[in-house]
Amino acid sequence: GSNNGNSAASPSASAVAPSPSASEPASAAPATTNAPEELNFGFVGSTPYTAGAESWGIYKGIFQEELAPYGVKKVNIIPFKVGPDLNEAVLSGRVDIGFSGDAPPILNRAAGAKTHLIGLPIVSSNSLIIVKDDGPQTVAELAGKTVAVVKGSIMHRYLVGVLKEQNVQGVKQISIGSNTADSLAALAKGDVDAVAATDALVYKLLKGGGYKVIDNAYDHPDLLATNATIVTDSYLEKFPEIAQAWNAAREKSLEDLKAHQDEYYQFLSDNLGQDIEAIKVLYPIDDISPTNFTDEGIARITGTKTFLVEEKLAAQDFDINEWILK
Amino acid sequence: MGAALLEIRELSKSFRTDSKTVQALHHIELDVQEGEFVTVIGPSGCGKSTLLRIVAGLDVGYEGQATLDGRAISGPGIDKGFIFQEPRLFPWLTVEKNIAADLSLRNPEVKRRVGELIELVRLNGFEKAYPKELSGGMAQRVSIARALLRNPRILLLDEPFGALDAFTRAHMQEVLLDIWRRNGTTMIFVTHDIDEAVFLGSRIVILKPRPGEIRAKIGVDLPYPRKKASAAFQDFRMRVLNEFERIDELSWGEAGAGI
Amino acid sequence: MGAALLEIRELSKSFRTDSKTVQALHHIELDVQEGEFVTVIGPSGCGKSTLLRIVAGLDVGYEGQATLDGRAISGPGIDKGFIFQEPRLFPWLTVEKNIAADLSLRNPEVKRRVGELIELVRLNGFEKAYPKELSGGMAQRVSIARALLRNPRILLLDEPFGALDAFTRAHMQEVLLDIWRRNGTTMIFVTHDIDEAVFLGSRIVILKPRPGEIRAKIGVDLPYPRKKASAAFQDFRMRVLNEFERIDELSWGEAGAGI
Amino acid sequence: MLYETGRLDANFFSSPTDIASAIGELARSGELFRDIGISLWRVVCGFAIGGTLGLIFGLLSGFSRRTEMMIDPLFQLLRMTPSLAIAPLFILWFGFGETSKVLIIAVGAYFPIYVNTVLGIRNVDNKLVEVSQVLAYSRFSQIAKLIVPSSVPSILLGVRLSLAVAWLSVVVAEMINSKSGIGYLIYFGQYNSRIDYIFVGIILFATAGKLVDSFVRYLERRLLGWRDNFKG
Amino acid sequence: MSMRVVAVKPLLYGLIIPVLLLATWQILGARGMISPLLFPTPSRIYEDFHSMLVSGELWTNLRISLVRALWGFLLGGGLGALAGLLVGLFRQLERAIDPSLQMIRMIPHLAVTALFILWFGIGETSKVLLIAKGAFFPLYINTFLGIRNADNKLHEVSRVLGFGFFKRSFLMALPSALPNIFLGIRLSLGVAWLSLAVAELLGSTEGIGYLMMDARMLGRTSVVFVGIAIFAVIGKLSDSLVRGIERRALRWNDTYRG
Ligand SMILES: Nc1ncnc2c1ncn2[C@@H]1O[C@H](COP(=O)(O)OP(=O)(O)OP(=O)(O)O)[C@@H](O)[C@H]1O
Ligand SMILES: Nc1ncnc2c1ncn2[C@@H]1O[C@H](COP(=O)(O)OP(=O)(O)OP(=O)(O)O)[C@@H](O)[C@H]1O
Ligand SMILES: [Mg+2]
Ligand SMILES: [Mg+2]
Repeated sequence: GSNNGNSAASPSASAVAPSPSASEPASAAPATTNAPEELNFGFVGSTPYTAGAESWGIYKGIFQEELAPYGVKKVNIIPFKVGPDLNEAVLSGRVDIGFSGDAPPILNRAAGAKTHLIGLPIVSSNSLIIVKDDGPQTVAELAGKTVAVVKGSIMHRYLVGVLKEQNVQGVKQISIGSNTADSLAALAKGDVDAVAATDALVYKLLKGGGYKVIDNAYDHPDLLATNATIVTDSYLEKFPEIAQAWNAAREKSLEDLKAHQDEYYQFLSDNLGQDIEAIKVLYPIDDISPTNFTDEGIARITGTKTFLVEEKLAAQDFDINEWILK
Repeated sequence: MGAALLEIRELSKSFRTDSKTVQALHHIELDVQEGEFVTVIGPSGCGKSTLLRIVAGLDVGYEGQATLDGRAISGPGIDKGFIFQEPRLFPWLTVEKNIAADLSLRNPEVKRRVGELIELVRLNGFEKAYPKELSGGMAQRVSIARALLRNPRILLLDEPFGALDAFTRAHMQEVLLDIWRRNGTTMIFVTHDIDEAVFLGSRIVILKPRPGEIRAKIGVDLPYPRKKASAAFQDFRMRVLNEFERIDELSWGEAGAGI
Repeated sequence: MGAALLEIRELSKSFRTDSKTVQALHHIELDVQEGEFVTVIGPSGCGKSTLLRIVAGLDVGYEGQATLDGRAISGPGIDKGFIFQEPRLFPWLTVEKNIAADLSLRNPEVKRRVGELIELVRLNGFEKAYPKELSGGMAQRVSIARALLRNPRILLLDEPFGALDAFTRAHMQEVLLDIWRRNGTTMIFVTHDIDEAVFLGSRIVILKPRPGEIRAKIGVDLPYPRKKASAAFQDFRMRVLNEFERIDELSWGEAGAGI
Repeated sequence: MLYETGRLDANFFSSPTDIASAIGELARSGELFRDIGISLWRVVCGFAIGGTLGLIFGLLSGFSRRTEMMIDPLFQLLRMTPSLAIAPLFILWFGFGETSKVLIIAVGAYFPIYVNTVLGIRNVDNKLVEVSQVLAYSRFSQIAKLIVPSSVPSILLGVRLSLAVAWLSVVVAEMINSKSGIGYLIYFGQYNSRIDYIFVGIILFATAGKLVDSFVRYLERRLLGWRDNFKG
Repeated sequence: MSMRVVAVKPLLYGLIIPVLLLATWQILGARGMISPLLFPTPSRIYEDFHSMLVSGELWTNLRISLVRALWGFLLGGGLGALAGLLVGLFRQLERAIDPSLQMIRMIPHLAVTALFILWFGIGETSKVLLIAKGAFFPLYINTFLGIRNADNKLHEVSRVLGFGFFKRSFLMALPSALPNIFLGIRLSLGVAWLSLAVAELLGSTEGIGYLMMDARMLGRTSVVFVGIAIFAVIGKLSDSLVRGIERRALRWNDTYRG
């Protein structure tokens, strides 16, 4: 399910204000002019565009403009339903730059995919545990109960982390269906006692009443997840300056976005089929991280990796610092 | 004689197809008494099969009346046996199972009767053969046996012996007469063979084509068993032939002479 | 007379099925000259159709030899016409299209010939009818027309007139003789009707059943056109009947007498 | 009714009025027709490709035992292969454009026609095959004038199953990089909590099912008037 | 030609193309011309297969999947055949239920998973029912059409012989429809088998479908291919089995044999 990828649209309710970045805009003079004419940007989501500076920039043509001097004539933006779909596209070389929750690219990299990390556009993706009003009231009460969660996702990492933190034993975890709606249906039916999910997916349910959140990752900052932007090595070979070019374009897009906040929210509302109010709660602009890597971000993605390795989900361990494109 | 077993009044039937309408039967009037042996002859395509099918209850949608025992014929029934012009065997059943059809061969009585009938139609040794392994005449004999097994009260036969050689045919005629005499089964027997019609029938109905009408009904008052070589037989034969020949559309010179 | 058109030597054919093996033909020896009219008679199930199918090239897997023009028969071909025992029409084609079969009716020559043949088999008005709208005899006439259209060099007919009434049959016999005389087509004609066999054939082959063997070959030296009523004709008829009757398995007293 | 009495959970069902208003909304924005149009177009293309190939290979395989022995086992293996395995291959070869979507549908549409065509041919009455041999039909005539017409009932059945599979494959095809189409509508609904959209999608699929079926039945009536078969 | 040869020859012919494909794949893979991450070489897949086999993991999951597929097939296929039979025999019934069935037929599995869970939970019921939904239709339609394709001539025979409803169904309609029913069984089995992939998403912790999903998520492509190969091979085997039965059951059929 998408929840695994914790789509780029991964929201947060609080505003963790990132320290303003002091990064320099990309140098104007490109070193190569023979980059492939088309650049394929893939993300996990279900709509043509998603939240974030990348979508906005591509939508507004800022990326196209910035990359044109390098010889890029067209930027394709391609949504994938779930992480594995994006991973396969990356492996087959059909996607050059991938953008999703941190778990899928880590798993892919651990399995041997040749990629590099070029950015952490979001570093505080929330996860939460939702129950029926008459269900377990605290995390501790989950002992001996069944929780639906997508294996290997940020929610999974959060759930395992919380349970460990509070030393709750005997929680049965299962994956249900291809999207969170299926997990929520199991919750409604009473087959599971709780669901580990993300805000966007349960927003409506919560508004409808009858359900409540008993815990969320904001209370455990270590368990917040990041979103990662990766580039394939084969693309890097053809276009070595891609990281700086891309990040420069993103920087510009972010500035533009901040200058047109209402327009941006409207754009998301049109795209995601939700009203502006919900969009503002679910996808606050403050959530978007600066372009530079921050220690907080690196710490969090390392946390995810450690979790995946410890749970024996990742095929092998690797060093995040080596993964980051220098 | 009381009311007839089968009464046909003002019976007309036409087939409508995309291209045209064919009047298959037109104002047919016919009474058949219980225990009668009626033979029907007429040129190819004159409506003999259609008539039989209506009596069997297979074709509805006709005009006029057709009653059996005073009741309108509403559908086929076990009391009316029908031997189709083609064998129509169930290809997935062996000879003996085709004859038994819905009856179980595990019933020893059925088994015995089926065995008898196989003997009667001379198919010993082919009990376990599938229809695709039979010759044309053999298949036809299976379908005859199938109809005979059920001892129907009225038996409708549509050219049952068409694919049989002269001798097998003569044998089957004897078999049929025997059954008729013993069980008093009412027979309506369509044939193309004038000899056969005269040899078997207590009455001969001659149809003429387009529209199918009754040209003549001739009672045959020869005693059974009949001798085909006898003068009286040949007399009747000539009478039937003459009626047949007068059927306008089919009057073509010399051809008839040699029949 | 030179080498025969068709030479059959030591021909045997048996069918193996799950339950048993049937010897359909056994040591058949037969020569047919170009332009001959051979009629074949024999009891039901004796292997007539099988013999014809082998000559047509439909059945292979036999023992012995069958050569046409000195070459072993390897498969069906346009020079050999075949009329099956059942009509076997293509149910999705109308009468005229069934006759034309793979030839196009848009070809005016084909169209004309099809029209002629429809006239010949007396099916005018049914050109556009589908097989399911035909009576048994009508369907059979369509299949005859289909074979005639192709003017084959050798025509194999398996009881072609079985479902026709006496008059239509007589007409079709005339038509066939006419074609034979005009085109010199070699004919092998299976029938159950002894009269028909004598009336048409320049030679009569009598088969006996299980195993199917040739009982007799009788040359008919009566001049055409033959008169069925003539004494000479009746003589021949008796000769054939006697041969037929002697076929051991089928000797059953009185029945034969009346044929 | 059920909905209004509160028996159905509003989180998973939409009331008919909601669905109607969703349809209205989508229709007004023109999205509805665009989605139907684009999915329809994909189905038509995919079906045309898959169906034609299915027919051709079905004919080849049905017609010759040797060909069947060669290709049939492979196709039967492929038929049992989950589309999951095929999707990445398609991305690798054809990218994310219309090509791979249409081809995924084509693969789905291929098998029912293939299998039914083989069956149709193998059910051709041997008696008629003999007639065609005796009339010395050319190989082509034999196919065009005997085999195909007499397997039409089976082939039409294949068409019916194939069209259904083609529609169902739209959902798989539109999983990847789709920005429109009925499958997209359903995903959109699933991932953005718009239950009403899912139901609109379901209704559209059901309607398509009905229409396709009526269409094939119409074809059957037109093409198979010659049959003398059991009418129930 | 002995029976042995007859049985072996088709097998050899059938192996030509798959073997060629596998060989090409292996060679290209070994030379690095196909991404081993996306398409691990056959030998690599075999290694994984072997280790899963030895650990017993494969068999446990396979057994569970087989049982699900079988139940789903029996339930869906059985109901499909029954419905096809009834609808085929009764025109009124056809008018009453066929249109709705045709509509349901077109609803994709993926669109209704949430509803299935809501109604039937995440236990075996919903999985089996989802498979059954898929298996229902091919058998339904094929049985229905098989019956409607029955020769009217034989139907008339059954009427003349006074067959009642049951005899008409079982002695006339059903045997006539057999060739189609067998095809329906083959198609339904295929669908049942493939539906596992979706069904085992519904809260499963075991089964081949689950194994594949899981492996795909974690980037263990060779395990995904083990699953694919198992699907394909078992699917093909079950198909061949049905065809074997079909050949025996349809011995009476005089049809074109290619
Ligand atoms: N189902 C049908 N649809 C249309 N026309 C039909 C149908 N059945 C019979 N006919 C027509 O009705 C007429 C009479 O047919 P029928 O089968 O009764 O003839 P018949 O006397 O049995 O001929 P035959 O001796 O050749 O069997 C024919 O002209 C035929 O074309
Ligand atoms: N395909 C087959 N499989 C098995 N046995 C067969 C097959 N075809 C014919 N036979 C057997 O061969 C014998 C001869 O059959 P054939 O059809 O040649 O007889 P026929 O002389 O044409 O008889 P009829 O006059 O009844 O048509 C029969 O005993 C029949 O059972
Ligand atoms: Mg008739
Ligand atoms: Mg014969």
